[in-house]
Amino acid sequence: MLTVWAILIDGFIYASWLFLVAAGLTVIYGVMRILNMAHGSLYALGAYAAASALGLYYAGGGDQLWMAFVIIAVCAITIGAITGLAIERGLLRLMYGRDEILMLIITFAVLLILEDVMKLIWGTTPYFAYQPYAAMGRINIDVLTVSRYDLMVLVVSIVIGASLWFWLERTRIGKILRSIIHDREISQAMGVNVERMFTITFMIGATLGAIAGGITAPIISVVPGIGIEVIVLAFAVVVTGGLGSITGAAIGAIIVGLARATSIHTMPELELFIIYAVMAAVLVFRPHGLFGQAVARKI
Amino acid sequence: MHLDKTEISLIGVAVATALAAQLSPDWLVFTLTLAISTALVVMGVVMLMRAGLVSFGQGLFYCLGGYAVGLGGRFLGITDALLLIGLGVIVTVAVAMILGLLMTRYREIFFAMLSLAFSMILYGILVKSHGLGSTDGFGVVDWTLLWLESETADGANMALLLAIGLALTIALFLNRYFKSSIGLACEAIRENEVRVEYMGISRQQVLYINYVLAAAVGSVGGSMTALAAGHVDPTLAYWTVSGEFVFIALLGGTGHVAAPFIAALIFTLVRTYAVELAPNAWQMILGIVLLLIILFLPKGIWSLFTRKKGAAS
Amino acid sequence: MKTTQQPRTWQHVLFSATTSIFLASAGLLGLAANASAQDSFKVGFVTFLSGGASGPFGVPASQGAKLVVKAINEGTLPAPYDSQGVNGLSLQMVEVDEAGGPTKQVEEYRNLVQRQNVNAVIGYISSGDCLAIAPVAEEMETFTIAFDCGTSRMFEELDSPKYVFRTGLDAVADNVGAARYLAETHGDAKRIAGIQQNYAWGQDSWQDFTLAMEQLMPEAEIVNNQTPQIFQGSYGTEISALQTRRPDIVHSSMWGGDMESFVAQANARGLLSQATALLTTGESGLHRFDGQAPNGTIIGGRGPFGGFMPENDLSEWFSKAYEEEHGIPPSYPASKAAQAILALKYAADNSGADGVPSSEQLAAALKGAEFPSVSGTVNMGLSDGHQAVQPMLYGEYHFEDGKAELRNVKSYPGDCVSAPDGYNAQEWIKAGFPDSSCD
Amino acid sequence: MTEILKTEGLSRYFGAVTAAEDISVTITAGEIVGVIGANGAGKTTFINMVTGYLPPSKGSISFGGNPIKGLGPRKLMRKGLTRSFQIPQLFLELPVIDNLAIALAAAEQKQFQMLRPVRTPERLGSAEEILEQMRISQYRDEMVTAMPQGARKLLDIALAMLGSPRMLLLDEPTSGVSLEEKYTLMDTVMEAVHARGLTVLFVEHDMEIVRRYVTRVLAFANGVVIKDGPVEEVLADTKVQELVTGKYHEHKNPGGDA
Repeated sequence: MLTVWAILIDGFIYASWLFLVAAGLTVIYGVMRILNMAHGSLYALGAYAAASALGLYYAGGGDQLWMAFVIIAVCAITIGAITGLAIERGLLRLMYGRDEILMLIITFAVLLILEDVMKLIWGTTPYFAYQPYAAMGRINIDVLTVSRYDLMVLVVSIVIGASLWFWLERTRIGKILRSIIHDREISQAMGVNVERMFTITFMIGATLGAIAGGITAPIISVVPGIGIEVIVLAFAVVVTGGLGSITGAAIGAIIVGLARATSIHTMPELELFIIYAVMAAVLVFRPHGLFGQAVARKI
Repeated sequence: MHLDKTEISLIGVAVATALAAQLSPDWLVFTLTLAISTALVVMGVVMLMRAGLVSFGQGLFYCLGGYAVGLGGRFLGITDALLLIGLGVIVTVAVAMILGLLMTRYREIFFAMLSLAFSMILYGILVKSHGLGSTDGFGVVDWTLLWLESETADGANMALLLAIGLALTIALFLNRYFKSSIGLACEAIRENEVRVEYMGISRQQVLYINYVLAAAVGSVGGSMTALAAGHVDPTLAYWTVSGEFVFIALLGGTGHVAAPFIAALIFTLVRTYAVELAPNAWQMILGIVLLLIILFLPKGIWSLFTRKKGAAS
Repeated sequence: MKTTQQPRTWQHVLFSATTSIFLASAGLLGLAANASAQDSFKVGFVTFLSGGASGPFGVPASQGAKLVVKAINEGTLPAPYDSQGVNGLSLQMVEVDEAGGPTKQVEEYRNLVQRQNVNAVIGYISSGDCLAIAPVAEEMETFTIAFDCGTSRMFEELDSPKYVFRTGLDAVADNVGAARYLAETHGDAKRIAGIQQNYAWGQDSWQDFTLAMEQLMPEAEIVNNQTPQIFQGSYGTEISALQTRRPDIVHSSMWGGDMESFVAQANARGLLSQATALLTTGESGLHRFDGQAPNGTIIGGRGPFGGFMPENDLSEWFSKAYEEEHGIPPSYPASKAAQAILALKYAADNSGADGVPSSEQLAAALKGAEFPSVSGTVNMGLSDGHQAVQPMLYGEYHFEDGKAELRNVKSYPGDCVSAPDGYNAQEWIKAGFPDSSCD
Repeated sequence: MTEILKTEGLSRYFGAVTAAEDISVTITAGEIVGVIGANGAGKTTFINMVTGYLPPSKGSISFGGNPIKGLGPRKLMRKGLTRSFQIPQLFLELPVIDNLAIALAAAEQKQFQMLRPVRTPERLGSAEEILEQMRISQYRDEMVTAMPQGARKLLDIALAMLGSPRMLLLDEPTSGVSLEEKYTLMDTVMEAVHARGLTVLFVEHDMEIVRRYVTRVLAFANGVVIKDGPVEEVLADTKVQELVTGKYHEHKNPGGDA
């Protein structure tokens, strides 16, 4: 029974983190049809920015928890929005209309470049901003403990998911975006400024990636290469859920999170396969993921 | 059977390379061997690309080929290089024939991601195989080629000659393949699947044959890498390695069988010098090169050779 | 058909021409490098400069090596290394990134030896790279020192090595040492769990550790072992899984950022107040934990390195110089890299060569040698004189008033933690450590 | 006069939407049948169902007396039933000659050949012949992307003719083509059709063209065939005028939409 509770708690906590990481990826794909491989680098950028700023703050004698969150939010949003804007305006804009797969490869090139840029800025020494994580303490349930920070990630994840849903389904911009998703050419013909919408979407997606990194920074030690590790995981989640669907990303994250938690608690040696196995199994039965839709060709 | 001009040129280049290698320093011989082996795998990626599919999991077959050589030598006592390569091809074809049933139903990003998933599953299995050295991998036994021993002083040269021989055979085959009915059917599928079906061609069957052949070619590349490097490890199946193959395929372009070879050689040399000159920024150099290629040579380096043709028409 | 065939002929001419120019120029480059006269000794230094292993290992190692190389060329090392240069030659270091996997490393190794014409190669943190490089080094007859990689298979798979040396201990010593330390200090521990990165190093470490525990603490029960992905970073689920098994001891061979993250998370989640962590590579975090590891956490440094360095002229010099330059005391990878460079200087100075020593001369000088180093005297006593025998040390982490220190340090002599020649390491442990002496 | 195509009660629903309802039609070999109807009347749905692109929800189809419901485009093509498309379905990045060569190879069932070039002298000859017939020989070595819309339409129809079909369904052969070109295009197509003795069913919006080339007309409205008969009779029908042609005349040039 203990194990069942532990699986549920861990599964949902991990799922919330996965969703944070994957949300930006799926938003960008949904609107722009770009599977952004550099998403992991934005995650890493957010993590580095937050970790180094937190390091400065604590080294300067700061010890306010709320201030730490302000720092994380400000750093992540700033760096995410700026980098997102730079990538979209400086590069992707030149390439719109090309194959989806070519866009994937372009973002792969961006990933390679950003990896080294980060190394040049932050070096290779791990950044370690554990203070907020440690300061928030934990809740004990029998021998199990749950970190309050992890619970906060869960809450943030739900808030972000709900806001994204609200933004896409209930606002004017969301309506425009959905029309772009439905038919780009017709929206353009109806006078929608598709390029501007793309800029906004990419910045938001990039910022989501950076926020995921920033919020993860106090949990982990920030080292070169974390972005590459994260991106495949995020891919697995969005492909399982259905590319471009926020609900899909959420469900995909929960499935992957629970599957992984089950495996770790009961058969730790299977952990490495479980994510890919889930993804492969879902794709076998639903070739476009759980919430994905095939696009028919016009004849 | 008479040879067309491309075939004569391919044979000529192969012979020239083999002769030039006799005068080249050893490191270049080795680099060339690896570049050729890589080019073979890239050739598989190109075969899929011509059919409109991008595989981020060709490392799966590269790795199977490599491990077949490693395991065949270690546990079955096979030392003949050709037998080992053949073993790799058999295993790979068997795996590809099963996966192909599934993979040919997917396109675009889903094909890319599913191929990545299968490659990573193999990676996971190998990492968990403590008996096979897990991530450390293991050494490949000293091999022979017919009656020749690789252990002799000229082992590197022998590996190169073997690689050239295999590459030439495969290049000659693919040169014909690309111009044949099935080769063109692949391109037709890339261009318009609806029309292909209405022509009475089964997309699934064409893609299946193409997928299995691409896998076999990838396996030969993997086997050759293992024979040359003398070591196999699960990294061969890691997705970034497959990403590298896609990179090289784009670098060369899909226009000609020679393109992957030139691209692989350039890639290897650029990387070798980039690693040396800028050990902290070589990935950035690769990324920038990739972007420049996509921006200015969208059909790869090979388009430099054919540009005039386009301008003339 | 004319339109398509005409360009094809000239494109082939162009293609063949470029290929030949490529080959020829590359060949010339190689020859040109060959021709340059040698008044210096060139050593290739291979370590992680990118990827997750670069921060905790690769870069400190590179910094340690550079520091010693600079001091060698200036002649500012303490005795007996106070002569300038190696065998009178200035020492040049070529650095190469170890990232990219064994196949690429074999290629880079050949580049180093044949194109850059280095006289010796030092390097390799990854065991996979060592396993792939060792036979190539023997084939190419180039003096090569592995400074860090820990696989016990390296010399097992290499019959009668001639050119390959290892100046650090293998991972068996880490884990036998760990079990001995537990038996001595936590003999009452009943429930043992582990968490290892999911790759060869983690699997080997856990295997060696559990085998040694069966011998040394047969009463203790192994309750769980977690194998998270390497560079996973967050270990929430693994920590709960460990907690539900209520362990007394948690053994981990995780290293670098992963190890630090795990410790911080496990501490915050309270796992480390329920159980004591035993970190075989914990020393690299000694000056970075900042109290995030609870006092009493058992840490090792893969031998007498980093914080475990004994006090001697060399180690004092090294710690001081390193701290001056980089602001923190050297961690074990830095000391191990320094030790390998010192081994090279020792071998070159004692090669008896006139001018640049050959690989044969270097190998002959280092084989079976005893040389002073930052870790005390190193005895190349195993694997027919190619593998260092050194004591293994473990201690407890204590953090007070903003300063970290090691307490309750225990040292186990080399013969006590390493399998003697002729034994497979695992067989040796299973047989109850025959022919070992722990006095 | 032998019956070649027969549908009975053919229907297709998309969820609650009825795209085609109870279509029962019999076509005799050698007939040239026009299909008219407003956009969304079910014309393309009908063609899609007959050629196996869209499975019918209900009803039966037979071709040459054999039931063909459930067969895909591939099998139907082998039986001699094929089609062209409103938006030409071509291999844009391949030369025109290769578009034809692969179609010829497929017609010979040689699509899996690996070692022989697809461009055999025989195939090149046949390809040149049909290019000639379609009057698009000048594009022989061009990429399809370099062709104007009218030429693409012709190539699309040429590809459909290469599998030696018995019956051809043309989906709006003149849509997207300028008014001046329409008649030349149709003349060219009909010449090729007559040379091969094909049965043709074609969707058309331009009543002038219908009048000129067709012997019989099916008028579609709201998914139902409202009138089936000789041209003048159908076009004179008041219901047809109200639901099809009247509406049509308000939109003079509706080509290009799906």
